[in-house]
Amino acid sequence: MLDAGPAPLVQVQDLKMHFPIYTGLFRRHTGDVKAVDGVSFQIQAGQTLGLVGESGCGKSTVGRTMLRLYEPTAGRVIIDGDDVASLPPEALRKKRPSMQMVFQDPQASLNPRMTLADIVSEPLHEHTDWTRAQKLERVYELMDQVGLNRRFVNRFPHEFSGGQRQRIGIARALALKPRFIVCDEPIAALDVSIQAQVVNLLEDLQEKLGLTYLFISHDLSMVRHLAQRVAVMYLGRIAELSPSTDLYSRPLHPYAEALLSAVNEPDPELALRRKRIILKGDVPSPANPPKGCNFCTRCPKVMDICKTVKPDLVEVEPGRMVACHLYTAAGSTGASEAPERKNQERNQQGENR
Amino acid sequence: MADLAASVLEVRGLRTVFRTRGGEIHAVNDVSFHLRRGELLGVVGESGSGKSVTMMSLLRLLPMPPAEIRGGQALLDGRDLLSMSDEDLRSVRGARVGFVFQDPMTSLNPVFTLGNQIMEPLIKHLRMSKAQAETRAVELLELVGIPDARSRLYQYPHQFSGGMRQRVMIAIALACDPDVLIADEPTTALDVTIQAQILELVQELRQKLGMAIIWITHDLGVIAGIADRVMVMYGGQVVEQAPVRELFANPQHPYTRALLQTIPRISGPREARLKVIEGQPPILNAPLTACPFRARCEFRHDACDAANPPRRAIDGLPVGQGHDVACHWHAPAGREAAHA
Amino acid sequence: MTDASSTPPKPASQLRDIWSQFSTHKGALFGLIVLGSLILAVLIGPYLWVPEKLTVAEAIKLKNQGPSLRFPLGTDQLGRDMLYRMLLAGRVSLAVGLVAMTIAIVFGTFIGILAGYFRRLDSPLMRLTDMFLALPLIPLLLVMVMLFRDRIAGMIGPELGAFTLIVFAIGITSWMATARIVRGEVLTLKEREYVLAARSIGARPNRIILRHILPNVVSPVMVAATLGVAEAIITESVLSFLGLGFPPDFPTWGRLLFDGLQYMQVYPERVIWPGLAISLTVLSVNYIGDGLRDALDPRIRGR
Amino acid sequence: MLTFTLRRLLLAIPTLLVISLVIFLLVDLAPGSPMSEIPLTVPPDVRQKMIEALGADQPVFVRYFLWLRQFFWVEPAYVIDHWFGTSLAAGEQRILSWQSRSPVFTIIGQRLPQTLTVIGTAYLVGILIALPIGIYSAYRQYSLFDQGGTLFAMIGFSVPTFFSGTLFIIIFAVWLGWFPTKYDTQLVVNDWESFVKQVKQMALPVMTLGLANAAAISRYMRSSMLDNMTMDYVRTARAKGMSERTVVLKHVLRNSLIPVVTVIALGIPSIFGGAIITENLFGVNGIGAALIGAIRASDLPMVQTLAFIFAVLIVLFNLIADILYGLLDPRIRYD
Amino acid sequence: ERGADGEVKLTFPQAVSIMNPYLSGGTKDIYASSMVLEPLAGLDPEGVLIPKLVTEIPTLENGGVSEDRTSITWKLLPDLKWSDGTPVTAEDAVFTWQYCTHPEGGCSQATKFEGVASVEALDASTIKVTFDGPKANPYTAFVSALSPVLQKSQFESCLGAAAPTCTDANNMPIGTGPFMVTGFAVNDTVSLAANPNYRDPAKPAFATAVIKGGGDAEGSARAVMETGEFDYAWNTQIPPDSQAAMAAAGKGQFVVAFGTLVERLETNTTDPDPALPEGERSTAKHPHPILSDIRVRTALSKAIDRSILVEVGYGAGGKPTCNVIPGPEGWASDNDGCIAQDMEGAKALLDEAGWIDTNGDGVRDKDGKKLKLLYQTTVNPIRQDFQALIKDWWTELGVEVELKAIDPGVFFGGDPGSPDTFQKFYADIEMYANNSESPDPESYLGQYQCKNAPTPETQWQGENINRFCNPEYDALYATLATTTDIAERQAIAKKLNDMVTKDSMIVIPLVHRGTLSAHSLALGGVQINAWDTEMWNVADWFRVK
Ligand SMILES: Nc1ncnc2c1ncn2[C@@H]1O[C@H](COP(=O)(O)OP(=O)(O)OP(=O)(O)O)[C@@H](O)[C@H]1O
Ligand SMILES: Nc1ncnc2c1ncn2[C@@H]1O[C@H](COP(=O)(O)OP(=O)(O)OP(=O)(O)O)[C@@H](O)[C@H]1O
Ligand SMILES: [Mg+2]
Ligand SMILES: [Mg+2]
Repeated sequence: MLDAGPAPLVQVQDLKMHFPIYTGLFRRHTGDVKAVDGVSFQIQAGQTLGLVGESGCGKSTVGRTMLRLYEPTAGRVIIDGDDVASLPPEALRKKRPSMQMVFQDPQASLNPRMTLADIVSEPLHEHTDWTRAQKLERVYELMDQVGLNRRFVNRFPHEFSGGQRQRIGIARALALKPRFIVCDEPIAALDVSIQAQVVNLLEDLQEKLGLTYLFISHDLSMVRHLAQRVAVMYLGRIAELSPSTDLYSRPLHPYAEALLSAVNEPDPELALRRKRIILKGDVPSPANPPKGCNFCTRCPKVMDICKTVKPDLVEVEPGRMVACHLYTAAGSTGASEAPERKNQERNQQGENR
Repeated sequence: MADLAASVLEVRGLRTVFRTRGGEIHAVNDVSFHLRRGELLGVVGESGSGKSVTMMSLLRLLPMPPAEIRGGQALLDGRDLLSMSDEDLRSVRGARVGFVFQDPMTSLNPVFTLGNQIMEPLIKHLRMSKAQAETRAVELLELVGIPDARSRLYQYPHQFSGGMRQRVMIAIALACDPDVLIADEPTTALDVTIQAQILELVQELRQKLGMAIIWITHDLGVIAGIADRVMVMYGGQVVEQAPVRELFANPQHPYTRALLQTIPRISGPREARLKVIEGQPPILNAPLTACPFRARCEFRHDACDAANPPRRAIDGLPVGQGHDVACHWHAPAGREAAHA
Repeated sequence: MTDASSTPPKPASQLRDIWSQFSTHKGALFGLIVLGSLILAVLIGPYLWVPEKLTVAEAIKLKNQGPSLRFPLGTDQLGRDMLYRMLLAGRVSLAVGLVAMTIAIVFGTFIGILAGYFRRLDSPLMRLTDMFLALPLIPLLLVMVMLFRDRIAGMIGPELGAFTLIVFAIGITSWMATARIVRGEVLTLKEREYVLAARSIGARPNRIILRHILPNVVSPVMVAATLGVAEAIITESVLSFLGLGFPPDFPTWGRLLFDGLQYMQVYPERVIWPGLAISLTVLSVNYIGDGLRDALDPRIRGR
Repeated sequence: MLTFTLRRLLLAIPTLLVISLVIFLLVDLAPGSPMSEIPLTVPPDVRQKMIEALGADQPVFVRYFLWLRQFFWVEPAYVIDHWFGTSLAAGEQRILSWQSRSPVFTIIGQRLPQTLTVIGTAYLVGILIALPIGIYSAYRQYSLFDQGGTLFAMIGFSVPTFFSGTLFIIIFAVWLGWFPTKYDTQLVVNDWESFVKQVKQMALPVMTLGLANAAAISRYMRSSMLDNMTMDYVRTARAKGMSERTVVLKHVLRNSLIPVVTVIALGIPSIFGGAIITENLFGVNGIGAALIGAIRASDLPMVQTLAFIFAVLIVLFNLIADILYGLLDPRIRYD
Repeated sequence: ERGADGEVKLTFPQAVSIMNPYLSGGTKDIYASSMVLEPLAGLDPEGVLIPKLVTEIPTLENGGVSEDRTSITWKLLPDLKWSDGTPVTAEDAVFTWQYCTHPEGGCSQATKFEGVASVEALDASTIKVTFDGPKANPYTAFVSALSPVLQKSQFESCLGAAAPTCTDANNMPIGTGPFMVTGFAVNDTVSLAANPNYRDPAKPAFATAVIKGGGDAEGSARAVMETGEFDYAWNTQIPPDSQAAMAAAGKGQFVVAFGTLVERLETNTTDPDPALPEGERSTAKHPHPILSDIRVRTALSKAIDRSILVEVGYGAGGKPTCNVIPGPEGWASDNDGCIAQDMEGAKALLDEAGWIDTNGDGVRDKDGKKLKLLYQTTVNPIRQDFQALIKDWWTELGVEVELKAIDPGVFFGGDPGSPDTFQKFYADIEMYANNSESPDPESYLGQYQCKNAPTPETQWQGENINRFCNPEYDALYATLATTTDIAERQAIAKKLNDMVTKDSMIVIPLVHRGTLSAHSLALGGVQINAWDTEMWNVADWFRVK
């Protein structure tokens, strides 16, 4: 699964996105919100990378910066051979059809004053010089593809259900036949029964069109369902990047562990048996992250070194990358011992239920 | 855990409609349920099924017009909330029934300090002095797990994270030690770690204060974790109602079954494909004369078009007490069937 | 759900939709009817209601008459038929009010959008707005008239020249409020997710502004427009009063109102007619604006 | 907040300098001369002498820099001398009005009290009328009261003050004889009787202007209230068992006032700018009347100084409005 | 008895700017200051000289005026005191002369001292004014409210360039008049109190006086006639209908005084065509293509019914006239040929001049050129009514008329940069009013000399608006300046008047206007005066009980 393709379609190298903070009399640049602070990963063509993490950890920013909706502070984003992060404006515009985005809130990402036809054909207006009829034909085709009734062309976004709205968003993203789509929490705002529809649709499309996804979500079970590999983010950095089966069965990073333990199982029997790690302490501000490991303020297994030295994301097991001193400190051999130690310490700082 | 005999809240035959320019919307149709002291009743159902409207109707919190309560009773310790005077109702709101709304981001007034907003009901209902109210407000904030509560009292909502705001909303709802707490999707907008913190808190409070809770959510995982009893709503009515284990083990209504199947799991084998409930939710522009779920139901038959099925008990207990369902179809019993 | 067999509809004209929603708004219809009849009246009225030809001496004997069959709105201090003058005046006033308001709104919206959308333009444009707010209006108008009146009059004749100049002068001195409001709206609108979505598909700024931002600032602009009409009509009368407006034999509602003031006590109807006309215009524009705002919002439409 | 304020104030200086130059050139370029009020019987050569005596024949930039110097150095020095008995401004020429040969600031000083009391009161009265109307209109949207409020506002907008003012004079002064039509600027309020007199003479101009102000503000208030009425926190307040009074007058009002207060603040410079027509009509010789008189007489130093002070006020109140926004709305921070 | 009648309240539609008439030409300022500052002699309502600060009017007969008319000697009243109690001396008059003739002072009454070679104090109470040649009318300096005597000690430091800086002196001058200034709010209110040192111990009857300025004629009139808030309102020019309505309230009365103010049409004898290059437009280089013909000018005059104009605009405050000098008696020509409207005669004249409506569009034409005129005036309701009426008559005559109204500040401002000044006259016809400031119209008639035509070279300054140029007129005018015999002077003046009116129709006089003022019925002693300030006898005003 890991080595699905020889050359990855998407490569992100040390991506940084700092939002400047200006203060003082002359609006001096006095600091940055380090929303994304050195993130690297790659996605093979036709695969899905899941990106999870708590609210505000920088997931959306990663997605948006990759598509140059924000100007990245540093780093490279190579999509299909071009470094998107440094393309000149016109070339970037030309590049856009190959990379698209599905937004978190289907309501907010659709202009309430435009009809479905307008919305879906907008990319066509920008990037093709087709006739009206051709465009309309393509719109219908897309509607069929995402499962929207052709009779809905003249409806406005508010006349659709949430799931249908998200389909419109997907149809818009598909209009120019992209190869790579960033799905920024495409299901977070939806009803459970509709979530499944959208996820299935994404899967079907991937199969049919060979799409590559970056799937951002905080719904861990959905990510597990969709993604081959998963990156867990915390405060602008990747804490762990592992194949999803490995991650879900045996998370390595303490934060990934806490995150997974917090998921509720829809089964009363299981729910009773599950052990949750409830994190204590406040989430630090991304404008002023802790000096060492980002997670050291809340980590149940914090060590002294965590407070001073930033751990690097290193491969601790084949295909599994973790940024944690528990593993790096011990070197590659220590990796296998770590889980044991983890279990012993659980009762000391994390709360066990 | 629950005392079977005493119900704090009893709702009978509630009907709420919205009059809009495009005609009437029958959002709540003949909803009846009850809530026992100390019990946590989970309410699930798809978006637009009338969960929020039902609960807001109880306290007449809907904007009227366009909303109109067409009938029913909501007895709080025997007194009907729907017919009492505005003045009496105000003394119930916040004092005996606490309400936590769906969206924590907008439910707090952005221009008043939290202290002010927490103290308001204390001063009004418990006639506390300002100093007393302040002490109590600090207690409440500590109760919901906000550190450094005293200085937080003078902060504004935007200075709090979403999870903290939700906790503040809970603190406000709890301020006067209400008998009933209605929580409308309090954790939907939050991410899992914060959600976990809040669930933790609610369980703790329930044990400490012994109040009854109605918990609305989409997340069956949450229900599974904390509810005593579950009520499933669809198309503005209650379609199934059962103790939590019973419901997960033996879902009766096709909607409930479908719902349980759509959710991917965090453990166990990965589903090849998620189950979906095909079709659209019903348009509630007229009183129901047939089963609202019939268009999407895999077990649909003639009876479904002929009449809206009444709720019937399936375990011998009276309707509302044990497991009941509103469906013409009789499901085979057992957990396996649910996961078929 | 997908029903491919039925023939899908063509994208429909939104205009009809907008109209059908508009026509259900009672106030808007009232406004449209009133404004429509006012416009119709001033356009064709002067052809239908031609006052009798009187010599000066005859007319003077008939001065300051009250309403009668012969003079439905009475006569003025020179014995001229007030109805006829009101109709003629309406042409100018309505045209000035509507056109000047349009100029102010268009210009204000333009500046507001530029300032709101392009960070770099924000500060300079807002300072420009401050400056226009701070400039004393009358010297500004005096200068404009001095510099341009004869030139424009030479090009397109004194009356059209005066019209162009006045409309332009009023427009150019009353766009600031609109610009401020629009800028504020745009600042929040441009952070909307659908604007981001448009950028992600590679839409150019002009398209984003036209399709995504502009339609969403209608509502505040409508309010400004309503106020703009009234202001333009009144400003015109002040301009005429200062000798910067139309030639003196060119009645306008504002001028009739102003002239009538001297006679208010003796012949109150002299001020009532033009006052009524201005108020009706403003009121109807207000209601039309309300209706239009609702009609343009698809979320309200169809409900 | 403080740094924000300081930064804006610093930025305001170049802005204001540009504005002052533009005003100067504009006023200078405008046709008309300080001699227009002089009777035709005064022959041209005498007029020419008079213009020379005013210094009005100097090149425009000489006059501009003279004015700058007088405004920013001589006048402040004069004030300092006045307070501390120093003699910084000794022998320096203050800004003199061409029309009256009096120092412009003396004239402004004489006129400010009238302007502030009359126009300020009118503004206040307008607000006090407008707020309840706006609030109640929104609370009972589409009720009879609301429709009436709309009509009132529209009439308030569309009826110019010269019309309403004259109407009030005829009704209240001529027919009823309740109030005087001419404002006595020399009246000193020192006992009950003179106070009553003051109130009476303020009645008509205040009514005229108040009507116009109330109309606009009530509309803002109404739409702002409507926006906030449907907010979630209103429901929260109701769910807490708060009375309608508390809900509307505390929770909704406080939020609705944020934009309205800034609108009100932005309108304040217009108080100083005076209400030209109203002041003229009632003989309230305030700043507005001074400005229009000076413009008519092409009294450049006077026009320039007033217009510049007005510009300062506009820039200042824009800043104040922004700051108020920040104070009223805890979500907004400026640093 | 002095001060027995309380307060007298006056209102002016234009507020008082300054109390020093030498620094302002504004009538409002001159009238207000005349209650405080006094000249040596004034004029009564008949235009006759009356002594003010002097024992008698100097004449040839009593030897006050020298035989050769090169000097005049005034004798001050004995024991005359300034309001601050110091004696008035001849030195004050000498100083006043120096003050006004200082080259940097910008004195607005400099003409009053024109031709004055020196002013000397022969002794403490004798003032000798010497002219630089024989002066036909020696009563200019120190006569009428335009040239009062200033107190030397107060104004000593205010000579020349320093004049405008003496704010206190300019606003609160010390005078000899019945009142003295106690408070001055610029462009607003003047507060006055009876002068304790006034020469007549029984006067004035009022203890205090107030002049409130601002508003409009309408409001001033109303404050006297309807609400009774004020006792006297100067310049209440309102429509005749309103006059009648206000008078009906029974609180006050309108009074009118006729001087020499004439509302007239000025014809442009030069071509104002915008197509001409700047600098040649409206100059003698190009005669007017239409108005150069006297028949056209005459026809335009004949078509007008002046009595209707009076009825519409002025009522009792105006009379039809055909003269630029309509008074006083003796100086006015008996020319009244234009009073009766003669439309047919006018048409015939145009026909004769070759202006015929060839294409039947109602507008006469000649050689393919339409008879079209641009007619401008200032913004003023009455003038706009006049414009409308005259346009009607001229349209009937077959003349196309375009109207224009200009802000008075611009029209009379004389800004050479503006195209709209009356001197530039970028129009065919313009209408305004002008008058002679003294009963003797010598300087007034001087306007029409060739050399006074405004041209680009003179920065468009000049009083000969019509660019009228008639050597005969100039020659006759020259004799007027040297003629001393009154009857002879009057004859010449009439002749000159006729030369610009009925003989040439360069000026088309319309209405002889009076100044209309209003006073409360409770105010006694008011005698309105067109030749001097209306407050000339304010010392005699009293409260009617
Ligand atoms: N335009 C911006 N200017 C300044 N800070 C920003 C901006 N956009 C995002 N941030 C900050 O960057 C951090 C990361 O934000 P981001 O939206 O990427 O979080 P997220 O992981 O997507 O959270 P969520 O799950 O709530 O969507 C946050 O602290 C946010 O406040
Ligand atoms: N103000 C309103 N006007 C008209 N219809 C309304 C209004 N509020 C709610 N409804 C309708 O009432 C029905 C029930 O809505 P309700 O908010 O109770 O759903 P819900 O079950 O709470 O859904 P969700 O899970 O999305 O919160 C919906 O069909 C909705 O469209
Ligand atoms: Mg996000
Ligand atoms: Mg809900």
